[in-house]
Amino acid sequence: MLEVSGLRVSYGGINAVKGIDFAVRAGEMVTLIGANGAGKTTTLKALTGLLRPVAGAVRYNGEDIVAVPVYQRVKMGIALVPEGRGIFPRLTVEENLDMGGYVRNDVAAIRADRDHVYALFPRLAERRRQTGGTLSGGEQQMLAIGRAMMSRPRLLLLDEPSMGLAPLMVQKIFATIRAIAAEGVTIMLVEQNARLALEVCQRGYVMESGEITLHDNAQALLANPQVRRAYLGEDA
Amino acid sequence: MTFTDKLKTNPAALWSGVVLIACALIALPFALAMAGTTWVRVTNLAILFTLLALGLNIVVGFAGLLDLGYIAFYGVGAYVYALLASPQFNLHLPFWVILPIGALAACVFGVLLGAPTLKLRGDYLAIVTLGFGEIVRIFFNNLSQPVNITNGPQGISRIDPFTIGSFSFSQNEVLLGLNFSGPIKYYYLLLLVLIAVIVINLRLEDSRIGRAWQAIREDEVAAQAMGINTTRIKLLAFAMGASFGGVAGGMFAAMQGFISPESFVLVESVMVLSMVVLGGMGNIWGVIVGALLLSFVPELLRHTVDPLQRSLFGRLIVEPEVVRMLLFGLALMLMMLFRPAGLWPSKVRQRELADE
Amino acid sequence: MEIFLQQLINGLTLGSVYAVVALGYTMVYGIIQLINFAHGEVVMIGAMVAFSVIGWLAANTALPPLVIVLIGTLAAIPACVGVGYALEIFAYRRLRHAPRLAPLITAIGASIVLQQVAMMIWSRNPLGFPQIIPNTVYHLEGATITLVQIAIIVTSVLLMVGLTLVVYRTRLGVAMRATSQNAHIAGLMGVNVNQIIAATFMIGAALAAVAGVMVGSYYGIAHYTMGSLLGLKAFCAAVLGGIGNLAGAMLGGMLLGIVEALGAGYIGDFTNNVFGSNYQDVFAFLVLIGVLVFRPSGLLGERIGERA
Amino acid sequence: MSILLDARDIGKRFGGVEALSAISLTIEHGEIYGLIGPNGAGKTTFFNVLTGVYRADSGGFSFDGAPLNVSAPHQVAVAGIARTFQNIRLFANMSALENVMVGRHVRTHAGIFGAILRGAGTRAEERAIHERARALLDYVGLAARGNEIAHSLPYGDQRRLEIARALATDPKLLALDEPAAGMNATETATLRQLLERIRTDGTTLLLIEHDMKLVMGLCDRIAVLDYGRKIAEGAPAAVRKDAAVIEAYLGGELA
Amino acid sequence: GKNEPAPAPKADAAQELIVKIGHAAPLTGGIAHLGKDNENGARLAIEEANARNIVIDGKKVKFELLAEDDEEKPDRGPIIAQKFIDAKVAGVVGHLNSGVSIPASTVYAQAGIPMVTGSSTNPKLTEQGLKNVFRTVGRDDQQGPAIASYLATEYKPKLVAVIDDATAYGEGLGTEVEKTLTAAGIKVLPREKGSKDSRDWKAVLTKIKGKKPDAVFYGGMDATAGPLLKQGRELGIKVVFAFGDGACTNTMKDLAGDAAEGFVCSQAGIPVQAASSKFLADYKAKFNAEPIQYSPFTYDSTHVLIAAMQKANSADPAKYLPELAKISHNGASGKIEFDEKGDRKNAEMTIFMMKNGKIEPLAIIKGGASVKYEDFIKSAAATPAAPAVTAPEKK
Ligand SMILES: Nc1ncnc2c1ncn2[C@@H]1O[C@H](COP(=O)(O)OP(=O)(O)OP(=O)(O)O)[C@@H](O)[C@H]1O
Ligand SMILES: Nc1ncnc2c1ncn2[C@@H]1O[C@H](COP(=O)(O)OP(=O)(O)OP(=O)(O)O)[C@@H](O)[C@H]1O
Ligand SMILES: [Mg+2]
Ligand SMILES: [Mg+2]
Repeated sequence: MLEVSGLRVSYGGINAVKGIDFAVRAGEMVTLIGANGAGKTTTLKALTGLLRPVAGAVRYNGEDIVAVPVYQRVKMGIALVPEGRGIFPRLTVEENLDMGGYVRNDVAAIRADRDHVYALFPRLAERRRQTGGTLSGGEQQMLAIGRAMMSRPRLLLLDEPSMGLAPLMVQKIFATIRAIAAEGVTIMLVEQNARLALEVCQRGYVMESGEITLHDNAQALLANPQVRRAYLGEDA
Repeated sequence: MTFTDKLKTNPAALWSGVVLIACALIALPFALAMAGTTWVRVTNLAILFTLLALGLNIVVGFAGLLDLGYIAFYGVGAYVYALLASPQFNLHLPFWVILPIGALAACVFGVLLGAPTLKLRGDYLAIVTLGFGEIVRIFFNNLSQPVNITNGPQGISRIDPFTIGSFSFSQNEVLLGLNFSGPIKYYYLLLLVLIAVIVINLRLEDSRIGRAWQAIREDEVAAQAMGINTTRIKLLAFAMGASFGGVAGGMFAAMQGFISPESFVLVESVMVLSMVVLGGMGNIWGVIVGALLLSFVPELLRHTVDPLQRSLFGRLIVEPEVVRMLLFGLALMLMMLFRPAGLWPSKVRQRELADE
Repeated sequence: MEIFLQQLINGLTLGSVYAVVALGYTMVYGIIQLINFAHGEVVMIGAMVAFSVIGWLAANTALPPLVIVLIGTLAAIPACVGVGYALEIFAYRRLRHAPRLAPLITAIGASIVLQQVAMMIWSRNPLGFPQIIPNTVYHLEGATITLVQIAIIVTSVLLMVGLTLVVYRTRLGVAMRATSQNAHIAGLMGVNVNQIIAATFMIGAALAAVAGVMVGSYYGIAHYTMGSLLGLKAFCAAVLGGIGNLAGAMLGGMLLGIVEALGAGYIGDFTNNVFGSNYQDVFAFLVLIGVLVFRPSGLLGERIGERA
Repeated sequence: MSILLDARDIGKRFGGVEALSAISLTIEHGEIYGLIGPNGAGKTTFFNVLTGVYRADSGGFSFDGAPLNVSAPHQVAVAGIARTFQNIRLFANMSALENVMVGRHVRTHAGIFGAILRGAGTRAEERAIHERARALLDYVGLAARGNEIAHSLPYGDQRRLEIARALATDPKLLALDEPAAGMNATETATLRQLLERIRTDGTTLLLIEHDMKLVMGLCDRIAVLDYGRKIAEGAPAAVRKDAAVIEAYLGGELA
Repeated sequence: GKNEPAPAPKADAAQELIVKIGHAAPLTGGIAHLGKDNENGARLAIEEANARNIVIDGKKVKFELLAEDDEEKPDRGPIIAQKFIDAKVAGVVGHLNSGVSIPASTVYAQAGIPMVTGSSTNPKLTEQGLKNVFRTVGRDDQQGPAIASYLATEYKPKLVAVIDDATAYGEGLGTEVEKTLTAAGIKVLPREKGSKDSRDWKAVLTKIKGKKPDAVFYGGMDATAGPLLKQGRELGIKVVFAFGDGACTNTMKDLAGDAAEGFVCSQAGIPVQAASSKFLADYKAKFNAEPIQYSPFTYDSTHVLIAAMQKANSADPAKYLPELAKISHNGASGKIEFDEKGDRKNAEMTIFMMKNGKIEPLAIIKGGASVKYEDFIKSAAATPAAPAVTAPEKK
């Protein structure tokens, strides 16, 4: 479904992503882990078009989408839950969710999906008339995920969805991600909680200073002593 | 290693550079006078506006407070000078007494303006300062009734020039075979003030206060959490900026010999702000470049549009003033479009831009 | 009493003019936090185009006056929309991520250019706006109100209501608001940000065209410098009401108009003529400052719930 | 041990939302006190009230034996409380070193005239600020990154820089809002060492954190908030077994 | 200025004397139209002079006009002045605004260059004691009393409202009008003010309406006076409106429409219509426009300078300045002589009324006495028609 080759992204001369290749098959759950500043967020931004790569190709369903503008990629089914959540601070919770469904026209279905999100995150239902900016960190994260789901994506990119969430909520969100995947949505997950990420995903890529240094299935990575030392906090 | 670092490690080069620049600045008015004394006057006015721009830079560039009424402080300085050194009240105090009074008065106005409004952010502050500037101007324009203080729109004329003993800055004088005209004398005085103001600016920027200004600009909440009394520090910026304006105003009144409220209108505030922004907010050298450029470009156009048209087409196609204004407007746009952070931005502002 | 009523009518009319111009400011400001300082010039272009078209039609056709004015307005709208779009493309688009004050300078540059171009086209002279609508005067409890005044007040209220519906009830509106808060994220939601911003500029410019016709026909004058002061006052009105807020622009405009009228009308009487109508603007600005000191985001401005 | 911070009956509402209701707690000198609870429980709000960003609707604090009367946020720093922010709030375009130097503001004095005249006193103070800032960068492990611009630092480093900047104010109490958020397990372990060292060096810590491993391992005492109320308080071992806490917050612990 | 003759060939340079005359007025901004009008007046005079092949000091003179835009800005005044001085002009016509003329005048004074303004009416300009400053236009304190006494005698008001545009010109004029009226025992309401950009006068007018004055005077330009008059009538103020020269133009008809009918106004000097018909025709022919306001005066100012040079047989300012001070010249705006301050002696003032969309002269006021316009014209016709320019040989 997604094929990335030779992707290079830089910030005004600083190379953040230095020519990486990876692929995600339809219906798969793949995680990208790596230390702070490894280039994970940068990679996701390049996939959504927020950043223009210096070189490389991004194929989505076989089509090279490097030149496709951000808003059209959404229509093609790519959604991102951005790092830092990106809530519209002065739209209400409900309007934020509606924005998620901006590319869709089926009013009834949108309403149904909204109720689905509320069922998933009752806290959002309680706060539906409150503006996004006044939500707590965790509430905003729920909103960002809910909003991304509203576009009915086929490829959902998540950038550190567990960040700032209470343990109970992390469980809930991961369960939700699993459920979303079960509905056939392809998922690419960037996560600091590497253990959790590798537990839910089938495959994983490890990124270090802009390059992909390891790639394996999740179980193998969990067992990899190097990964255990660097990302799972074990003094193996 | 940057250029300045290199200079630091090579004091000989540094000093020869300084001496060279000093010589150039000292010789400049005579060179200009050869092209026409008008260029000396233009330069003087340009320096005056550079002083204003540097003052405003403290408020806008350092502390990040948008001020659209800055010209009011210039006006306060000018009126203080005019009232204390003209037939208006028959007072003729010497300039070295009045200039500090003018600076102080402007400073007080700065605090008066700042105190109630500093909580406002961005464009709201801009509008309030704009209003303040207009209020001050309206008072200049109307305080001829019921008691005549400012002489209203008629303005105050026959203002004393700067004099030290019998040495007057407005008279011609021949010294060592060189003709020191009034404008040339004022040039040297302005240059001295300008150097002082630059030094003050540089030192402020690189100080505890300067860092606090920058911190406030970056993130006010975080700055407060670091124990910075944001209200006080912002007021300080307003007060400092205002005093520079006050000094410039006093010099303007003396050089001009006549002032009226027309010189302190909103457009002038906008012009000074443009100098700061165009040159490169926050960077002293950039601001100077901006001020000089915006002062000289219209004059250069004034001197070139007409002859250029004649030499190109043999006659005037479009009236020169129209072309001048058109080119000026376009120049403003183009310079900003191609150097959005200003012609010579501060490192910090460059980063802010790269950030997006 | 009749004097007071008259002053209220005066203020309301003036306020309506401010309001329509302020709506244009607020639309653009709302979406990209940009003070479109050239907006006043767009109003001027609107007035000038209408001046020419109305003048020509009145001289060369026998159409009824109302139709002529309508055609004039309809001609001014595309002209202004064109100018507004051009401003967005040439003066602002490149600077969307530039430091906040950069577009201010291009706006000033654009104002100068627009003024000079207008001067070349329409001359330096103040132009008498064709007075073709019979200026019927109605009497109301001793006060007078003209047809044009009524038209102005009604139009501005209608425009405000219409715009509010657009912004709060339509997809375009939500997209505008989302773009205004975070353009990158709006893009991630599938919003074509450039298109939305351009649309906003064009709506603002269309409003400016209407305002230009209003001002021209109310005061009977069009001049290439007429936009600056009007633009400035209207911007103050927008800020007073809470910039970015449509109802705020309306309220701010009305309030500013009324404050100016009452200021001019009564300061003298209240201060025993020590201060007079010459302090009208002082009074207006003091009200503005007062409001902002107590409501730092304007009367109806959204207080941004900033979290630490 | 003596009481450093005593919060009594702190209440805070936002419109209809009761973000904090009658929260009382005490923090002792030298301890690490944890504040946990579900998202939206009111933890950050408690910080904001404590540090003067918001004004409490009811209740009050006493700090180091005296009532903490703040009319402006900066006075909190003067009193000796420093904080970090849940969404990092560095001075993004200043260098790491400059960020820490700003932290010294509250403990230094040079004013306008000092800056302009730049006498011996001012110069000595500037030198001291520099040295202290460098030392603090070294302390948090950023010695090599002093000249880098804050916003281009990796996330974890930004967190550490925020701590260094807060420490520069010589706080008695350092309040940290989710310092480990966005860090992986290995990085969190390093952070833990840093926090322990800060405590050993004499600064009391108040910590909001969702990383249970860190909280349980580091804190001496923990308070749990839920819907603006304190639902539990005590030693980590006791809190993690508390039924209400498990129900509201921990869930069936993570694998 | 599109049809300047091409620069003269080099060969003539030996016999030809180039004399530069500066002209400064705002050519951009709110009153640019008046500035251009002034410039046109001067330009016309220069062309006429060149056509007459004047000889000074044995050389054929070619006059050149250096026209500058002073932007209405006081701080541009000295710079433009210096530019003229650097360009070695023999004399200057201008500036338009008193606020610019005053700071510029001291610069001219230092260089000894004469300046003759055709439109700066503020008394202060010539009260500075400078020997080089002249004006061909009346002072505010001549014009104000003229229109005020006309109002007082013709309309016999008991209460007058005075409004101004808060500029040096408008306020100064308003003050003079007020003085004269008060001296005549007429009550004057507290002054009301707008600004030079005011379009909305309703509030001020409503207030005035409540006080029921018998006449309204406004000191300001036509661009503001037009809306004022229009709105005054809309509010139902039926009394007479009077204006100074700034609003004494036909443009008032365009701006105020039918409301314009019947207002009175004054102009310093004799009316444009009364200006020599030759001037009117030439202006129209050359610029394809009607003169707006002060162009007859700048035209005369230019001629006065040239006449003085001819008399002195020198274009050297130091030499011809004394001649300028005692010049007597029949210009487009009547006879021009200067008093010791440099003001125009016995400047005539004309009172106009808007009739059928055109301002028509009603009376000429000179030395405090009022003469009906028709009588003035008759008496003028009695004396042989004044040539536009004094012939140099008449000594
Ligand atoms: N706007 C920017 N300007 C300059 N450099 C940047 C910018 N954003 C990121 N970088 C740099 O690019 C590199 C990759 O950053 P990125 O945000 O992709 O990392 P990440 O893997 O997502 O890290 P984290 O876990 O902290 O989110 C880092 O070195 C970072 O400092
Ligand atoms: N300025 C505000 N206006 C309105 N409501 C607010 C405001 N600030 C906080 N709240 C509300 O108060 C509640 C507590 O928020 P707070 O940020 O303190 O939660 P928290 O415990 O820090 O959560 P998290 O762990 O997710 O950061 C939330 O429901 C939030 O929506
Ligand atoms: Mg990241
Ligand atoms: Mg929180």
